[in-house]
Amino acid sequence: MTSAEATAPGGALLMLAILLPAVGILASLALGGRNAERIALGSAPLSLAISLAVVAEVWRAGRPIVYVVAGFAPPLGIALRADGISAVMLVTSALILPAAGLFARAGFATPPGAPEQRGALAFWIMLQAISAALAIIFVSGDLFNLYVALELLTFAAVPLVCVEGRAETFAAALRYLLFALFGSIFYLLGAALLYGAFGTLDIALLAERVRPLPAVTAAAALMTAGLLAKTALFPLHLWLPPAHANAPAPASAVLSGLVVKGSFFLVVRLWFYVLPALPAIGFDAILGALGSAAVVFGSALALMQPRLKLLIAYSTVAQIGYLFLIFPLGSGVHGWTADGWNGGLMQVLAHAFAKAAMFLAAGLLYEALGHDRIAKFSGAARAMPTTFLTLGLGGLSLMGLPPSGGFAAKWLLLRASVASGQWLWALVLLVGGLLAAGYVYRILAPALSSDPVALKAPPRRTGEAIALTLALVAVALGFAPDSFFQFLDIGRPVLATAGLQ
Amino acid sequence: MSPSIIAGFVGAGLVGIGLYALIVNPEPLRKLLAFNVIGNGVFLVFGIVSRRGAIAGFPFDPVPQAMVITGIVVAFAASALAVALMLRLAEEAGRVTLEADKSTKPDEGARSP
Amino acid sequence: MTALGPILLAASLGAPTAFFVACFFSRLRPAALALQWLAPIPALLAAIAALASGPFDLEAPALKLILRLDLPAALLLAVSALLWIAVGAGAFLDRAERPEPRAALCWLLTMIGSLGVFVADDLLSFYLVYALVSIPAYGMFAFDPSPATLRAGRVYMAFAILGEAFLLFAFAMLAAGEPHGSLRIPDVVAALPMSPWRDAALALLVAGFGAKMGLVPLNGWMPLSYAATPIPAAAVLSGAGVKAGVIGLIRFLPLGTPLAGWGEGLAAVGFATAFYGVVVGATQPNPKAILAYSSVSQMGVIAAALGMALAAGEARAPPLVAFYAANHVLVKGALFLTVGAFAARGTRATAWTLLAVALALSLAGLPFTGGALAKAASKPLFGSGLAASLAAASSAMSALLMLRFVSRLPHAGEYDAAASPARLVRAWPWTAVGALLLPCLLFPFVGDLADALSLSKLWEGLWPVLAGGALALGLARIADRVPRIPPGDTIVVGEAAFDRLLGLSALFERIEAVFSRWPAAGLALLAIVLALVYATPHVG
Amino acid sequence: MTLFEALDLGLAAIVLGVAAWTVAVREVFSAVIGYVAYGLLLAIVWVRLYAPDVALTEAAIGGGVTGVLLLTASARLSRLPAPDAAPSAGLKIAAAALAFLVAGALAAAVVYLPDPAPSLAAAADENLAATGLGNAVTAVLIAYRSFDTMLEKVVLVLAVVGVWSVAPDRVWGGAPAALGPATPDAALVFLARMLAPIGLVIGVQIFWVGADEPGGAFQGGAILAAMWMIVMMARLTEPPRIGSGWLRLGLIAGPAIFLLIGLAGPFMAGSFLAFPAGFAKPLILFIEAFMVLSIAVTLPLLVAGSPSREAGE
Repeated sequence: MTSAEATAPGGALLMLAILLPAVGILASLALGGRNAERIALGSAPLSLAISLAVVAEVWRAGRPIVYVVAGFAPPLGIALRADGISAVMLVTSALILPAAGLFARAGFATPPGAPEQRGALAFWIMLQAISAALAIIFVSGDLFNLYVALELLTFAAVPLVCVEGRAETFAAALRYLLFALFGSIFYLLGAALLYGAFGTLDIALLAERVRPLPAVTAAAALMTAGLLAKTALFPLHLWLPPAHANAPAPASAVLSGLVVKGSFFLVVRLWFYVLPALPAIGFDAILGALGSAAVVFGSALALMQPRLKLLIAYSTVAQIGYLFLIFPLGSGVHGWTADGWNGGLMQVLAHAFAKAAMFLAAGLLYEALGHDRIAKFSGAARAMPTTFLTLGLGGLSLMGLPPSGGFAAKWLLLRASVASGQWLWALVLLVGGLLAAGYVYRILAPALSSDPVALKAPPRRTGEAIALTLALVAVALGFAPDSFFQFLDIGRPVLATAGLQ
Repeated sequence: MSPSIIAGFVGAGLVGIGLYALIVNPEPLRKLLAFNVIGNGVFLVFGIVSRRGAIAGFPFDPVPQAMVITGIVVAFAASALAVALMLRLAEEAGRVTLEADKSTKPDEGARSP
Repeated sequence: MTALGPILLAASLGAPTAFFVACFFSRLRPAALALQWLAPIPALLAAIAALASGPFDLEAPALKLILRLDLPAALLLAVSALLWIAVGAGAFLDRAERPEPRAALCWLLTMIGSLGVFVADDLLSFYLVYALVSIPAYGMFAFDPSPATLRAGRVYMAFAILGEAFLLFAFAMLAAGEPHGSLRIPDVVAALPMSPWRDAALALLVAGFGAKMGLVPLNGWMPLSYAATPIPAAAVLSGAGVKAGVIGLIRFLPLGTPLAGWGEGLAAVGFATAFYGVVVGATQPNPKAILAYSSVSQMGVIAAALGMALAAGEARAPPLVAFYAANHVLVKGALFLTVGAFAARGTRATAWTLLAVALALSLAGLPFTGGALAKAASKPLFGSGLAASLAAASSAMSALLMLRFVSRLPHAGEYDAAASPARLVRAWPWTAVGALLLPCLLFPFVGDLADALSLSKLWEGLWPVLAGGALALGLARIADRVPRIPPGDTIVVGEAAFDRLLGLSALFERIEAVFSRWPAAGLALLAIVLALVYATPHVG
Repeated sequence: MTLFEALDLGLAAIVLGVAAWTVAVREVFSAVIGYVAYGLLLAIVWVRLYAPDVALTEAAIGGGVTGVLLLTASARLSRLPAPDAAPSAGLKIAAAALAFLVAGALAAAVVYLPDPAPSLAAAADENLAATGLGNAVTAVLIAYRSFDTMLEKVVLVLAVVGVWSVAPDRVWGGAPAALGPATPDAALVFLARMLAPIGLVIGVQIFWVGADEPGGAFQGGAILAAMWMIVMMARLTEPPRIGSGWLRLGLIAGPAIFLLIGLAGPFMAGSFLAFPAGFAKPLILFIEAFMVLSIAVTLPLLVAGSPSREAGE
């Protein structure tokens, strides 16, 4: 890759993936009322089609596809690039966002003829903004452009937390916003230093130019730490449980399933794509250790939560921890690197679908029972079998039992840690699985008993179907064929590193 | 000492001052102020980078300056959103705090979509 | 046969899966539930085909599935499928007595797993079916909200999940130790003796499968669960389900290569379990708990036999051990039905009692029963030294325990979950006779029937039974002075340890209290920046 | 030490001192006042760094609009009880130590940036002709990295929706609270009447010259926004209803026109957001005109905050 890089066939798809929701935001605000919902849901199939077309193009080309924006190639201009992981993440977001949207129609629909409603307009606009921000995060090749996208993501996510307008949701949203700003300013500072050292923020050009300098060290540390704050990696998770547990169910599904993956994706981009030339042994150890602490700590706290949504939120804290095992297990050039890399990415996908399904199911339970106290779930599974099946299948993936994406991820990570002799991570994976089994058992066991239960409202059939579908995708990921992992590898800069060593 | 080195120390100093305030000041509005101070420090770093990029006939590199302008706008938008949240929280809860208490948990009586 | 075999193999998993899927369509559900006892028929046919024509396998790369049926697996698959069919028919044919749909779904899932463990031939498929035979079984007994059942369910689940974790870790080591990246069980096991992770992997394998078999000290869940389980479920779980652990050890122990230390160690654990099960079982009043301890004891004998084979590098062990286990499948299944039959009839009819005694003593090797053949099959593995004496002694102890069981049978109706569907009660004599005689049909595949029926062999089988009878008479005299050991024995220790572990929750809450405050989180963020600066190399 | 160096050092000391005072002072209100002063000082620093465009932006946003935003907020929040106890001395020391270390690492990283410094100045200069612009910063914003700028405008729109979305349901569609007191200071009213027309002219002028001289759409728009805010603070006009269709059109006009012309790019110039040769400058000015409008509408709305009066009031 050089500065003379040119737009690839199909590259315009990347731009479309971003512009479609961007146009949607503007149109939704201008037209207002019911139109926001119509635009958000109407554009969803298009969005999915675009992301599938990106997958097809990347698969066909066998290497990343590029789009040079505005005709100015990097370093002066901005290029978009989609590799295997970008394409897969685009599809993931194009599946989960409409699922949450369809689910949310029950709570955020504007009746025909009714005046515009606050919650509805905000929800549908923010949903599209998340779509746009994630699309940029997945395909942009410029670190400053990514900064703007990160902020866009935050500004879209924060109002979703408090869209119900209760005092505690405002507190949670404010906490989220301020801590996220704390994180993004560090990211921006790192970007400034990188530009100062190399005169570009283009990922491909930086990868060629990066060499060990004080500015690079400082930039790497600042950007990583800032992104960790936005990903809520332990001990920087203070904002996540209140925000994710207080948001309405479809918003929680998006926040937990997708939004935290956005900043994680950038940590991966930073270390595997921008800085692969840096030997990062100590760095890997720190991220692995923090991830391990998150697994144990988050799972243990999930075990103690009295309410379902908080339990699921702390489970997210734990599952985020697994993601960071990709750094000690997926970096370098070893026989086991591919397993670690694939396992980490599979965990991203499996958790996205499983957690979104579980938050939606929690929302359905809340509607039907009027509460989400786990102790009072006795017998509920007989009244709402589909909802609990969803929780069970999602839980299956969280525990890492087969068949599920969670199992595939755990198996690959475990193999990598055994083969690399890094026993600590293997132990963390196993202990985390046991603790996850504990908290999933806590949800399901009382619910499965034959006690009588009274529902306040019958469960929504469509809602149940949407949640179950997401859970089934999480399960189906366990059957991902080898070609899927080959696709994930497209554009992974391992060969460049191999040349260096 | 060149202006850019001096500005470098000012930038680093502002970041340090802002970080300290962001951590120890309990009031959210003061935290927001601190965030803006850090932001200014960061922008100054961009400014130094721009100034260092001077070439013959061009006293600065325009790209970092453009980034600063974008950054200032984004930071302002963040401040506006944070202020709106604080004012609304004050209206609803009678106080504005970032420390979690037990009420920040969903329970019966709360509306759900 | 070569073409038919793989098709039957696929159908042996496909048929139960199809029934399971059909349950999710409301129009098909009634029929699927009523007829689900037919689901294991392809498995039975596949097993017969394999017995008749030798092993065959099936690869389905799209599903990442490799199946294989060889002699040991075919023996176990045949009897397990029969048990699932017989008990399933009895439990599901009557609409009124059928388990509720959720339990029935769990029944089907467990069936898939139970049949699957005998045919799965790669690590991932095996792990999947092993999880199926372990985890959904929870739903076959634990939906009842009584505290005892809830406790049994909790303990069962804890052991199941712990066993899964052990095995997953072991499988990861097996996979890492195989140089060519193959996940087939024979390949990874062949590479195991040379693997750098050999000892850790073996320890985890024994712990994982041992938890399923109830080897001491991982035995506590068995009596608790079986005491709480309805008769039909207990029959299939104790008969077929537990054999997942046996086939696991048979498949995963590198039996062709002598491994010093490991064989002796496993044998020691096995014998300890064999005697421990009898001693604790003899103190139990509940006939179902006695049967559970008998299972513990019998699985101990199997572990001991495998241990001896491992120590000797005995590659012929798998079919012999499998036959021993196959006999246990039939007899233990029939014995649980016996409890149900006696609980329902409360009868003293001599013929019934005699049949029950014969069935019970089959486990001790009573001549002219399948048990005698099982002893004959396992005998070569124990050789002629201390191990042979211990094996004979364990037979005597089994006789003692089983006589104790028969003596408690009239009280069967006093305990919860002892009721059995009427159909199973009516058919009990036939199932009992079948369990006694069927092994004779299978024995020719592993040994010489005429030799096993010779006079000397008959005496070898008879004296431990007589000795056990004498012991039983002695025990009957001191019966009221025997201390009562709570069912689940060591589990009390485990639960206490678990409670102490819960004390850690206070620690985690303190950590959360610290880091959920802004200043601490802010400081942590700065500390992370500095740590990363420190850890990342600068100026070279 | 030359005079300039001494002045620079003095300026640096003052900026740091004011920043420290802002952080340390007891009352929030004083802190905000300090912050405004500090924003203006920073503008001078930017001038010294040869960044007049940034200086203009910093003065308009950092000193001006953000100042008004924070002042209004502090006035409304000052009536509340103090939320939390101040942190312990140990914590303060730890925070100071870590903040100092991070700042030190940052300073080291800046001082040891490689020489000669990499720069895109030459590349920016070379391509300037193609855009027809004279101001390279404007060229970066509207041509080379126009994608960033477009996104930034979407961020602004999103921030407006976010700010509105925290309102109570019943006031949705209504207007934000008035920016000034019920009876505004007579001097302020006079100032507003005098300043607004002049500001209008200056704002448009800054936008217009921005193509070649320091200035541009954002700076011009910000000055117009400030004028509208002064007029609102003097209660010469009131914040508009958020349900108004015109208002919304004004909000999205800038990014929407930018997007539309960007979408025409592939057909006219081979790429999204690219301009056909020869038409670059008129198209850029066309886009910028709408952006000025949107910025002038957006910034005051962000300062005015959530609606608080029902639509009928």
